[in-house]
Order: sequence, then C-alpha cells, then structure tokens
Amino acid sequence: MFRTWRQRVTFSDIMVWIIGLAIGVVVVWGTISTIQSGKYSAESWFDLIVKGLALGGVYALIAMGYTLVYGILRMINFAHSEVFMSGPVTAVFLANALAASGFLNKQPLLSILAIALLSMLVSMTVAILVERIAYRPLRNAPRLVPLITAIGASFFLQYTFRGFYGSGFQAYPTIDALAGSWKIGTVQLYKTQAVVIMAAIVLMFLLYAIVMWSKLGKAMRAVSEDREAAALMGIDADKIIVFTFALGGAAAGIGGILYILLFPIAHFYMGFIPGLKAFTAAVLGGIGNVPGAFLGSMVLGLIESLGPNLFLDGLGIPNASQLKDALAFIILVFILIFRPSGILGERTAQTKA
Amino acid sequence: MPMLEVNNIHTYYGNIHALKGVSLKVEQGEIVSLIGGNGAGKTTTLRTISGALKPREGNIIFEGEDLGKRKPHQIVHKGIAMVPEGRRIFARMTVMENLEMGAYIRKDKKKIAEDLEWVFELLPRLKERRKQVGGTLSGGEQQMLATARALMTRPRLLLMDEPSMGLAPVLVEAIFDTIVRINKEGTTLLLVEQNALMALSVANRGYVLETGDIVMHDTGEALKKNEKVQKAYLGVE
Amino acid sequence: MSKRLFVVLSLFVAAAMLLASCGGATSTYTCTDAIGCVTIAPGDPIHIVYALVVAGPNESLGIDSRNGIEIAISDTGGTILDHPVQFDGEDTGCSAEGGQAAGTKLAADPTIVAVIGTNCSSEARVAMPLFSAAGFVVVSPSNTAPDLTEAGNPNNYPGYLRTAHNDKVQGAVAAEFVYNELGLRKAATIHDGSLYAEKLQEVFATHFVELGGTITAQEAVDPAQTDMSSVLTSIAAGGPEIIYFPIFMPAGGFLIRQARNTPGLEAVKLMGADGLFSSDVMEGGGAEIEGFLVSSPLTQGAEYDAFVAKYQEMFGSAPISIFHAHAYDAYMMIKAAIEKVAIVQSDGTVIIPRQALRDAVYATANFDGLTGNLTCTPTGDCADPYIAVYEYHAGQYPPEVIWKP
Amino acid sequence: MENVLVSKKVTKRFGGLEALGKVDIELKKGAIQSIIGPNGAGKTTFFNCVTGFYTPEEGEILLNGRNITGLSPDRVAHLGVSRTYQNIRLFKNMTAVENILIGMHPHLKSWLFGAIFRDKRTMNEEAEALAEAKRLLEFVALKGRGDMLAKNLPYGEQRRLEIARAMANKPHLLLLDEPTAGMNPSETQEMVHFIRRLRDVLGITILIIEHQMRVVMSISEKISVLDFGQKIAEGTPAEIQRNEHVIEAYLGRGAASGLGEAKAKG
Amino acid sequence: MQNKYTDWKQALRSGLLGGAIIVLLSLIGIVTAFNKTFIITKVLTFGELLLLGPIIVFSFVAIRKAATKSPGFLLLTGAIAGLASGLVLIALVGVGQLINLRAMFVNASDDLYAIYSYNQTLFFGMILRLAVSGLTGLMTAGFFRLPARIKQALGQALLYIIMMGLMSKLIGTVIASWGFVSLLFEWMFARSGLSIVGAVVIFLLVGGLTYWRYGRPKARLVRDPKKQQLVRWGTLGGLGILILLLPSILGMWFSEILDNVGLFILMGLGLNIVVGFAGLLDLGYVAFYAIGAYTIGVLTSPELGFFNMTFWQAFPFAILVAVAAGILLGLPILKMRGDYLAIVTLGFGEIIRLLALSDWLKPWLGGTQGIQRIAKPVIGIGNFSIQLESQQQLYYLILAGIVIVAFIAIRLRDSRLGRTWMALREDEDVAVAMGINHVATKLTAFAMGAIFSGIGGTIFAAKLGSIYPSSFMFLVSINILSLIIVGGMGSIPGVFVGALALMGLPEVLREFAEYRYLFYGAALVAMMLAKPEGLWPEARHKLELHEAEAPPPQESEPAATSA
Repeated sequence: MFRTWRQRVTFSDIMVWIIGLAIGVVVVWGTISTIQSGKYSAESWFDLIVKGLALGGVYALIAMGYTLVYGILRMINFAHSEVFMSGPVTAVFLANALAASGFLNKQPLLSILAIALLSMLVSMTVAILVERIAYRPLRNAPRLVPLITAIGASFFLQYTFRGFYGSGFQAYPTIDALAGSWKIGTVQLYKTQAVVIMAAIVLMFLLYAIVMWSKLGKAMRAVSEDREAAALMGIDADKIIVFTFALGGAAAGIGGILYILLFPIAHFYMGFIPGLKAFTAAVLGGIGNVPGAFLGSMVLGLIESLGPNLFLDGLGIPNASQLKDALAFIILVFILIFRPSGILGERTAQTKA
Repeated sequence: MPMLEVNNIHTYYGNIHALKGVSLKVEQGEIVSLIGGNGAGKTTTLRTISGALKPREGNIIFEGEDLGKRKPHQIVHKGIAMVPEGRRIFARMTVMENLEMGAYIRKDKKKIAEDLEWVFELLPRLKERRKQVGGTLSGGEQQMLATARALMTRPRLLLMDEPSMGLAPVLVEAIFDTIVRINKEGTTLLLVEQNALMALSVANRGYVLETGDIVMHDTGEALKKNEKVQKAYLGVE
Repeated sequence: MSKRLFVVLSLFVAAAMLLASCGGATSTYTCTDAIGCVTIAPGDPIHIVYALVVAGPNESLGIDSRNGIEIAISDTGGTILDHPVQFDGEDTGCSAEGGQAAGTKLAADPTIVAVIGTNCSSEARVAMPLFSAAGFVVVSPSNTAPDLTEAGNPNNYPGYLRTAHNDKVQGAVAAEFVYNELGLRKAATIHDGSLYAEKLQEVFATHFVELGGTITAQEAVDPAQTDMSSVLTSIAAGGPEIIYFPIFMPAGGFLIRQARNTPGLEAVKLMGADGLFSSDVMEGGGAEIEGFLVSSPLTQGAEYDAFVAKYQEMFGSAPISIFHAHAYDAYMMIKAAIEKVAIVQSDGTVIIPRQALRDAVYATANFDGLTGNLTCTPTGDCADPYIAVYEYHAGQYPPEVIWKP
Repeated sequence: MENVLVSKKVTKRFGGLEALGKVDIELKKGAIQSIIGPNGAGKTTFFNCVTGFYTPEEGEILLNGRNITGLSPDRVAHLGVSRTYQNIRLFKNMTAVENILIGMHPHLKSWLFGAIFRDKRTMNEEAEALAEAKRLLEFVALKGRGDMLAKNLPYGEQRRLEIARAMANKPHLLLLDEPTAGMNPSETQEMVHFIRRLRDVLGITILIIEHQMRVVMSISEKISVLDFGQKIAEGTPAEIQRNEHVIEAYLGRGAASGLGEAKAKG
Repeated sequence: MQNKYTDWKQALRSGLLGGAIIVLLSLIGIVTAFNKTFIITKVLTFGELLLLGPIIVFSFVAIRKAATKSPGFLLLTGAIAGLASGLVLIALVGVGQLINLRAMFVNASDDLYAIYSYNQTLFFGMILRLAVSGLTGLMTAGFFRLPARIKQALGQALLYIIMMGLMSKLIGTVIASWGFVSLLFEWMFARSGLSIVGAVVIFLLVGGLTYWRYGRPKARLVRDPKKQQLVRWGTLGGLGILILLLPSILGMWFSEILDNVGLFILMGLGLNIVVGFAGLLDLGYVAFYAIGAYTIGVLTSPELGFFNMTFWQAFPFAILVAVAAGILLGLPILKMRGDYLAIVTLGFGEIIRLLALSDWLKPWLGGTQGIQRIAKPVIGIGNFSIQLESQQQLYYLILAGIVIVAFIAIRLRDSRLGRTWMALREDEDVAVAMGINHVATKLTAFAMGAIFSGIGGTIFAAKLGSIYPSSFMFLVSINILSLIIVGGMGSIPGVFVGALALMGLPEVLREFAEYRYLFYGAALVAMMLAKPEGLWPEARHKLELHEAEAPPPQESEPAATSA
C-alpha cells in the first residue's frame, strides 16, 4: 500500500499540497487568533453573515447567466456583466418617476415588481441581441473567438449605455417599507438584507425548476449535452440557445434590482465587478451546474463579507478589507486544488481517457 | 410514388467531396439497408437526409416534398427520425426524460402516453430503468433507449445508423429482432450497417456504397448471394 | 502598389511646391521669449487642450472637469482676444501610461498654448516633463498630491499650477476642525487606493495625532467596491467617534448608507472631503445623508448656482463629479493671463510668448473664481486655502455651511 | 516464459458501480491475447488501469515483475507500454510524422536549451528521430504520407498511424483497443496480418480488445471474457467458443455456431 | 408581384433598421460630439457622415437583397429605404418635442434636433432631412447601377477621403515633425479635416488611378526566380532599415505608440506560447508583467532606497522573480482544465495587483503611491554610454527585446518542446499516455510566458519611470489575449499584426476621445466576425477553418459522456 502511494505522488503534487496546506493553516490560524482577540462581537458576526448571504444571493442570480450559457455553448459570456448592468441603469428612471409621483411608497410591492420587470426586460433584450450579433455567427469558430467578441461587445455596451444616460451616478430612491430592521434578541436583522436573501432563494428555486422540470428547460439540457442529437428530436437548437440567453438575462436583470436594493447607485460601469464575482462564483460551484452556481455564490458572498475580518485580521494584516478580493481568489485556488471542478462540479477529468 | 427519394446528391465536408451523386429510393413499409466500407459515405448519406449536412447538388424528396434547405429539427417535424451512430443518448438525463425529448415536437399528451406504453412494450427493459440516468445504462440498453427515443417522435421513416456497433453478438440479434418488429408495426426503415450479413438478412432491398457512390442495388437476398458483396462485405473467401 | 504610391507621392510634391511658392506671409514680430512663442494668424483659433480622464471607469472625474471648461468657454463667448478658442484634448485614463501617451501626443502639437489637466496625480508625474519641455502652461483642476508643487521636488516642473487644493491644506483643516470644533478625540480613516484619498487621510491622521487625538484605524476600500460591511465592522471594533473618508462617489455613498447599518456605528460622525461635495452624494447617501460632513472650498452663492443651472442646461444632468468649478477657474485664469501677455498686432495676429504666459499665470493674485479667491504660490498652488466645513441635510443642496475659518 | 503483464485481483469502482471486480489477467512475453465482452463490461477500464489513467482501488498490476499500480500514465509509458484507442485519437492537426515523433517522446532528451540553441546533440537527436519516424511510417505502409495532417488521412491509414505512434515508444507491451473497428472484411484481414507481424518481427507482446469474433478467434492465443466487470471465462479460442457462460452472456447461440461454421470453412 | 411586395417590405425594413441605428448613434451622443469634426472642412462633418452612413449601408443591403432587378425599381427601393430612415429620425424629433427625452437620454438635446434639421426651423429642417435621406438612398441605388469600373473608382476615392479626413489630425502630427518637408503637404489639411483642395486632389488622384488600373493585370516586376530572390532580400533589407528609422520618421508621438505596441508584442509572444502553443487559457498574464515592473521598481528606486541598483543589475532578478512566480502559480493550477485554469489565473492577476496596492505591503511596494524614479537603462561603456530616456530611444531597446523573444519563440515552436505543447493542446490524455509529463511541460510554457511578460514589465517600468498598481488591471490581460486571437492563435506574425491592430487602434482612436472604447469594442466584434481565424493565422489553423465543418466524429462513444 505504501509503495503505491509513493508511486502515485509526484513532486508537483507535494508542492501543491504544501501550498494548499499553507493556505489552510494561515486561514485557520488567522481565524483562531481573531476569535481569541475578541475584537468583534457576536452581533457583528451575525451582521456580516447576513450581509454575506444577501450578497451571495445577488451573485447567484448573475451567475446563472454564466452557468447556463456555459452549459449550452461551452463559452464564457464575458458580456454578461453588461447584460446585468443594462437593467438597473435603465430601470432607475422608472424608479425615480415612481418616487416622484409618490406611488413608490404607497404601493412599494407593486412598484418594485414594475421596476424589476423593466430591468428584466431590458437585460433580456440586451442578452438576446448580444447572442444574435456577436455569438451566433461564430458558432463553429474556434473556442476562444467568441470570448473576444464578448469582450468587444462588453466594451460596446458599456459605452452605449454611458452614451445614453451619461457617465454620472444615478441613485435609486429609498423605499420606506424596506428601511430599518427587525430586532431579534440582541441582533439586528435589516429588512433589505432579509428581503434580498428571501427573493434570491425563491428566484433561484424558480430557475432551477424551469431548468429541471419545464419542457424548455429539459430541451435546454438536451441541447447542452448533444446539440445534434437534440436537433434529431426536432429541437431547434437556435431557439433554445436564445431561450437560454433570455433566461440568463432575465435572472441578471432581476438580480440587478436586488443588487440595487443593497447598493442603490447605478452606473454604466457597475456591471464589471459583480460580473467578475458572479463568474468566479459560478466556477467555484462548478460551472454549468445550477445548484453549484447557488452554492458557489453563497460561499463567495460569505468569504467576501467575513473573510477579511475573520481570516486576516488576526494575522495582524493592516487594512484587511482591502485584500478582500485577493482573499476570495486565494480561497478559490484553495478549493479548486482539492476539488478541481468546483464544489459541485462533475469530475470530468475522470470520465475522459 | 416512393416515400423517400434521394436524387443525385453531392455533399462536401469543407473541400472534401464525400458524396458524389448518391441516389436511392425507399418505398412505404420497406426496410432498406445501406452497406459499405468505412468512409464510403453511409453516415454522410443519413446525415444529409436528416438535414445535418446540406447537399451542394441534388435533392431529397420525402412524401412528395423537397426537403431542400430545411434544418434538421424541421425535418423531424416532417416525419423522419434518426437513431444516430454511437447512440448519442442524453447521458445525464433519465430514461424518461430522454423519451420525453423524443416527444418534444408533439403536443397531444394522451397520444404521447399511449406511445410510451407501446415503446415500453416493445422494449420492456427500458420500463424497468426509466428512472435511471442514461449514462449508467449498458451499451445494449443505450441502443434500445436511442431507438425508443427516436420512435417517440412517431416517425413514418426511421433512419438507423449502425445500430449493432459495439454490441455483444448476443445483443445484435435482439436489436435486429426489434428492427423487424418496428417495421412490422408500420414504420419504414432505412438502415446503415457495418454488419452487412444481418443488415441484408432483414432488408427488403439493399444498396452498396463505395467512396461516395452507389455501386450496387438489389434485393437483400440477391445482394447476400452476390459474389462481390460476399467477398468485400461478408468476409466469405 | 508601390508604383501607384510613387505616382501619388510625386504628384503631391509637385502640387505642394506650386502652392508653397505662392503662400508665405512675413511676420513683423521677432520672438524673444526664452521658450518660444505661439503665433496665431488672423482668424485662426487659440488652441487650449484638456488632458483629463474622459474614458474608462474614472471618466466622470474628467468629463465633469471638461464640462466645467466648456461652460467657461461659453461664458466668455468662445473667444480670447477676438480669436475663437479651439478646445480639444486627450484622454489620460487616470494612469501613468495613459498620462504618458496623452502627454506625448499633446506635446507634439506646437499650436497648443495651455493645458488644463491632469486629473490624477499619477498622470501628472509622467506627463509634466513632456508638457514642461514643450513650453506649455499647465493648470490642473484636480491633482492634489503635495509633491507636485513642492519646491525642490523632482516632480515639480516649471509651468505646472493647480486650482485644486493641496492635500496638505485640506487634510490639516479637517483634522483641526474635528479636534477643536467637534471636540472629538477618536477618529478612523478610510481611503480608496487613489493617490488623492490616501494622501489626504494620511495628512489628516498625522495632524490629528499631533493635536492629541487617537486614530483607531486607517482602513482602505476599493473604489469599485459596493459592500463595505467588512471594513465598517473592522472600524467599529475600534470604537471611533468619527470616520474620515476623503474618497469619491459611488464608494462614498455606500459608506454613508452602510455605516448606519453596522452594529456599533449607529451614532458615529462621518466626514468626507471635497471629493464628496456634489449633488449625487445627496442621492447616493439616501436618508442616511443627514449630518454627513464634508470639508471643501467655499463654492456657494449666486455665481455657483448660475453655473450649476448652466451645466444642467448644456449637459442634461447635474454636475456628475466635483472638480468642474476648479476646471472653470483654471480656464479663466489662463484666459486672463493670455490677455495680459499676448501681443496683438494690427492685422489681428496674436503672439503669445510662452515663458511670459507662465510667469503671468504664476503671478495670478486675488483672482475671483468660483472656488474662492485664487492666488498662486511660486510653486503653483493657486487654490484658495479658505476651506469650510459643510453639513448635509436630507433634501437640501448645497449643504449648510457650519464652519468657516 | 516470464509474464510481461500480471494483474492481480484488480478492482475499480466508479461511485457505487464496480467496473472491474478482482480481475486476474496474465500475459506471457510475446503473446497475443484478447479481452472480449459486451459493451460496458470493463474492458477499456482495464486498459486504463494498466496505462495508469485509473488507479485501481484494490489489487496490483505488475509489468515485467515491477509493481506499476497507480503510476502516472506518463511514467507507465516510459516503462514501455503503448496503447491505441477504440475511437482513433490521433493529434488531428499535427502531421503524421509529428504524431510519431510524439510517440517517441520517452526516448528523446532535448528540452529548453536544445530548443533555443539547437546544439549539435539536439540536431542529431532530431535527425535520428525523424529517420526513425520515416522508417516506422514505411513499416505501416504510410510511406510518403508523413507531411499530411492526421485528420486528412483516410480511416484505415489513421488506424495504422495510431499503431505506428504506439510503436514509436518501442513498447514491450502494446494494448490495442478494437483495432479493426469500422473495417471491412478485407481490411480486417490485413490488420490481422499486420498485428501478427508486429509480434513476429518485433517481438512485442500484444493485448487486444476486440468485438469481431472472427478476428479474436483467429488471432489470439488466449482469450479472457469480461462481463459486468467480472472475468467469467478464460482459455483458448476453442475453449471459449464452447463455454456455456460465454455463449449465454456474450456470444449468443447463433454467433457461436456461425463461428464454428466459419472456422470449419476457413 | 409577390416578389415586388416582399422587396418593398424588405426596403422598408432595411430603411427602418438603418434609421434605428442612426437614432442609436445619436442617443449615444456621437453625432453631437462630432458635429464639429470635419472630414472635409466646411463641407462634411463626421457627425453628418454618421447620419448618412447607415442609410447608405442599409439601402445598399435592400438593393442587394431585392429579387426584382429592374433599374427603376432598384432606384425606388433605395429611395424608400432612405426615406424610411429619414422618417425614423423625424419620429425621434417628434417624440422629443412632445416629451422631454433628455430626462433619460442625456444626448437627446436641442443641439441634436438642430443637427437633424440643419439648423433650420424645425418644420422646414425636417423636410430637408427627409429629402436628404431619400436622396442618399436614391444615390446609393444610382451608384449601384454604375458600370463596375466607375463604381470602383468612385468608391475607392470616397473611402480614401473619409479615411484621410478622419485621420487628418494624426497625419498632421506626423507631418508636423518632418520640418520643412511638412510644407509640401500642409495645404491638404485644414484645422479640422481635409481642405477642400486636398479632398479634390485625393479624389482625382485615387479615383483616377483606380479607374486607370481597373482590369489591368498586376504587373510582375521580375520574372526570373533568382532575381526574385534578390528582390525579396532587398525588400526585407529595406523593411529592416525602415524599421530602424521609424522613430525618426514618425516623431515622438508615433514612437510612443510604437513603444506601446512593441511592449504588447513582447508580451503577446509570451502569452502566445502559453495559450497558442500549449493551449492554456491564461487570463492573469498581467501578473508577471506587474512582477517584472515591481521587481525593477523595488530594486532600483532610490525613493524606496533598498538596493539602488541600476537597470541592468536589477534586470536578471526581475526575470528570476517572474519565473519563480510562474512556477509557483503554475504548480497548483496546471492540473485544472480549461476554464477553471482561466478563472484561477485571472484571480492570480488580481491578487498580485491587490497586494501591490495594499497598505500591508506599502513599505516595500509603495502601495497606492506607487514607486517613482525607477532607473532607466543605460547602454554603452564609460563615456560612451547613453541613458535611454525618450520614447524614441527606448524604441530600440524594445525592438531588440522583440527580436530576441521572437527568435526564441520561433525556435521553441519548431522544437521537440513545441511539438509536445501542441500534442498537449490537441489531446492531453493521449499525450500523457505517450509519456509526456504534462505538469513539467505546461510549467515550462508557463515559465517562458512569465519571462517574456516579466521583460515587458521591466521595460514598462523603465519607460514610465514610475509605476502604480492601477497600471496592472485585468484589462491588460484581456488586451494581450485579444491581440493574439485577433492576430491568429498560435501564429507568431499574428502577434505582430494583432498588436498593431489592437494596441495601435485605441491610440489612433484617441481622435474619438471618450468614444474610443465604443469604437474599439465595435471594431473587435467586427474583426472577429469578418476573420474568425485571425488576421494572420498560422498555416495549420487556416487549413482547419477553411474546411468549414469537420468530418463526422468517428467515435462510437456518445459525445456527451466524454465532454
């Protein structure tokens, strides 16, 4: 047994384990010393967890777009961050108009639904247009070519919306119904966060249901497995691909409104960072996998929110939150070292050979 | 009027001239076998009929209608289904989901349920496994599933590409039994086979394809007795 | 191909010689300026350019400044000394390499009289050697790094001036205000990784400690960051009485909103700098804006209100960032200096001696601008050191002045 | 004679599924041996275990007496094991010669330094390798096809090129996964001769997975039959054809009797 | 009749689409922004061209698609398309009069409407606009009817005028640096755009030449192969000399562009090894660039004061550090496949930037304030040494770097190592089964890439003299990746072409100020749609793509399980 073990392990494996172990040790050590120092109260931790989950919920909705498109076309839709952006930067005008007329605070639920609907429609339209113009003509091109058109489309969209609405910041109005918090024992639960988490969970379940149980969802999975075989069943792959983009776009558009509830400022450049994060989350969970996107997003949200204070603070690193993203990526590497296809990803490497 | 008429089609892969004027006919209710060596263009012929490839010349007429520029999924709507080479079932979907995909183009729920029963009766193994994920089925079961899936589209013409490939000899017989039964229940079949002996045994008529061209055409029995065919495809020396 | 090219070229040359021989007016003025003159023929425009970040993630800074200049041009009828003003320029990207590229391009154009820029101090450091060598006079509306105007510092180039406030001035004023006026003793700071914010909070912290206060934390965020919970929680652990974050929108808006929702920070005072003196802060901060303090030069009154109205009219939105007024003043200063030194000939030809122009700008004193009373130091700091502190109230813009020196 | 390959109770599981259960196979030096069995019986899994792609959960694999269980595939290749694939897996966008040169990888040494500076040793090595590659091409009757992209070769030639690539490693043990798949009877016959020649001329030990019973029966000295990951029979072709288990699980009555006829005729 | 009806609809649809695109461009703000940018001074502005261009394109499309080919009908088609576009514009103005579009679209200003209506009263102006639109469509149709020879001559001439007009400022900058020679050309250009005389001259010259050359076979100068060889060497030599003289010919500003292009060629060659040869999608290539730059910065800057080395003393360390980082990063990630590798490398790039930015490492790396006063390279010995400072001098350093790196890249491609990379790219499992140690092989590719990128970083640091974390954004990685794909994956000349196109383009597009990324994005999409295989693809890849569809997979295994 020992012999086989030694045969299997190479120098590089050992190095990788050392790196993994080092990350693990640093994280654990940091965590222990942070908790020992007692700098943060339990309320603070609870607050950070809730905020992390809310953020994760938003990421999850954006990540859906990446994961669905990846599943079906095996390509990273880099323009998705702009699909996400286009909804909220457009819907802000509706929101402000509603606020000005006083309708927003009279009928908050109805208003939010209207705003979300508009945001969803815009994002969906943009997603479909991008597919039609930048990706469809390149269906048979080498794998990386659509990646470049995606980047081009991303630039184009950013500056198109910048041109439309100007380069300033557009703030969303405050919704009174969502202001404030509930007190549970000693901890505060802010209404916005609670609403976002709930909405994200419900929406993710809805999306999951569409993908798993609806006829179109099943067709989508069929196309993603084998486009030609699906065509032999009478499934129009082009239509299904458009549907996929539309679904991903819609999720991103609604995600945009949830995002705006948390961070109520819209800007033409607002898509880049959440887009990147959501993409990371999708990979973390195992790209192409819907529950994976959800799980990955939640993990990422928690790491971002808790990470700097929990892992780094105790190590005496100043301005830990400046390294928030670095930490998130390091933990991504750490997870991928041990699960090379993401948390819920299929172990593709094994079935090949 | 024949059910399917393929007239002088030329198909290319890029610059490679794969089919050089293939013509064939399938009559209602027949089993027609297409045999030939590897690279002769058998699969290409089927892919051209099913719309996955476009012929540069020639036309394909099904029930009097030119399939011309139709896309594969539109051709399915016309009543042609195909069991592709290598089965290509949806490996991550369950048997039931695979069959549902077969019925994708159909709306009538009652009719679909009836057909499901019919398919299960035809291939009882699938009924036992209907909750199982396609990828975990054995090779023979996958072939059954692929056939059943194609039948769920309720085709009038079924194209089968190498149904016996990679199967144990014992299963090959079973598959051909099924083929004959499907035919008896009213589906016309166009069969591409490597296993020429079996293919010609069940076929009403057969075509021999060589380097993209039809070189021989006769009834199944006659071809089986043909000396050239025996030598080249049946391995009789 | 090459043959065709040859034919084209030879035809050009022939035609050109023909034309060149009939042109050629002679000038009656000989330039004696140490670094040369710009001659503007009758009817030709005076060329003033911007070197600002007008594309990319930081573009609102530059576009806003550029809008300020365009208002200044339009306010003065689009002319200087009866010559039209040609106003164009380059994007600098708020990065060193962008500054170098833009600087090189502009430096190659001898018709340029003056440059308004740059936005970011990193750009200035690489672009200034080029501008300076080309003989331009440069006035920056938003560079705040102290080294740029520090005597003897290699980054201080001749011809460089600014209407923006040196971090040293503003940071110190803010610290004094917090310590003396508010009477607070424990402060935390946040910067956003920009040169401006980092330096400003550093000056603030140093000064605050000198005065006898304590700095509980010096934190940082990413300007594109939206979720501030981890940084705020970390700051809350130190129990500060005030958080000073001299950063920009939108990160500033998020900090304002989220600070109140962080356990332990419900009652803390918040303070920003002129980077957060703009109307979007009102919207960005939402209901939490109440009581938010900023330090900023005194830009109030009818003049500024008229300016904002004009901005709205010309560009379809309220000012999108903060240095528009500084940029406006920069143009006005340059215009005044050109008018002072230019030699106008009888036929309308204008000759601008470059060194004299520089000297004239450096000599600006008691210039009445939107950002106060501008007087330039010999190293180029022109901003009015008169910095006030404002307090935001919900639904009221501009904010209320609560303290003047 | 010594055994080139010995597998002792090799077991491989995927999740709950047992793909191989305690499989014992021995391969004598210079033998041509076959594994048959229905699709999904674990034949290719066994190949993957031998070549190091899978690490068996239990059991040992010995190559020339050395335990190679769990060794990474590249190291197994260095020990002289080559294989071909059921569905041809050439480097499609590389030329035939380049494919063979890759097969020679374990025998070449030049690396970065040689690549950049092209010292004498590297140049010699490359020249020799090229000559050797051309010899191999000739051996598999692909002379003059060296500069064609692999994907542009006709099917039969691709099969032969794949074998040539496997041989470039100068293997002790060659694993062929359905070498006659998709060939017509006359092509198949050629392939059978060719495989024999490999063994007879070069002395390579060969293990084949094959579906065409005619080929299996005529070429193998010993046959192992796998079904559901279990070895259900082993023996000479004649023994296998008579084995009731095998007939029931795999061959079927018709095929078994058909083979008998063919044998009788041939 | 049926045909005519559909053609009608087609014309209307094309026209409306064209109009929609004009409205889009207007709302983005380009039309207003370039209303004062002349192509031909006082005659045609770029803004107006944007209003007419889509009409020309779409009426052209309508005419091309029309099934009926009678001349009269085609003219009508063009006019209809043009009028339809014009109507869309009128509709926009109409809506703009009714409601305040500007509350949402900042560019829907009165200025825009004034441009639409040629500064006339709204009513008269809109009629004028409609007429001009219709006329443009009609003229496009008329143009279509012209004999091919005239069509080509006219088309070429107009194209040249537009290009030269758009680029007039740039060309002006170059010409201005030529001293007295510049006088020969100055008359062609006005303050903005071409002068009228210039435009006429270009029109006559280009049009005339095209007309004259039309249909004539291309004259071969030399037929004798030996002489051809000579000519080829002569051309190469001439090209070499030209390359050496470029900075002096083009002046400082173009040298700056060339330097930037050169730096990206350097790095592109490196990334080409990683992505093009070895097939590893690396999205964090900027990390090594940053590492190279920061190593030089830390080692040479007197401001930090640790080492105060000279550039050349620090240079080997920079490369060592880059390689070490390449290996350190490579080890944990090279076992990951495809897109997992992509995201982790992306993360690595960000980690490096964030560390450089962090206050934690500020004492060593300068944090936000960056590192200043980085040493410039000095070449020569003793009294005969010069410090490479200006962009024109640094050009030669970069050029030397490119020559060495390109040489190495070519050698690597044609070696056993290059072959091995290619095999890994094609089919990793099989390659490993052939005895290739994939980790070591990929690591070598990664390390080579890191070296080249590191070299790029050192030159970058020296060129700027000061570095800030903001120079090492994710966008840099994306740019380098884009350039090798635009150039043609795996192709070494492709890197040069790609770098020129992608790095040169945004610099040239500076003319468009804040809209340059918009044009850049559109150009990127257009380029890839037009040439998916890249501008200068590797011979092999060219083969691949031209055989549009691959032959059917010969596998018997279901494709899905192996994906």
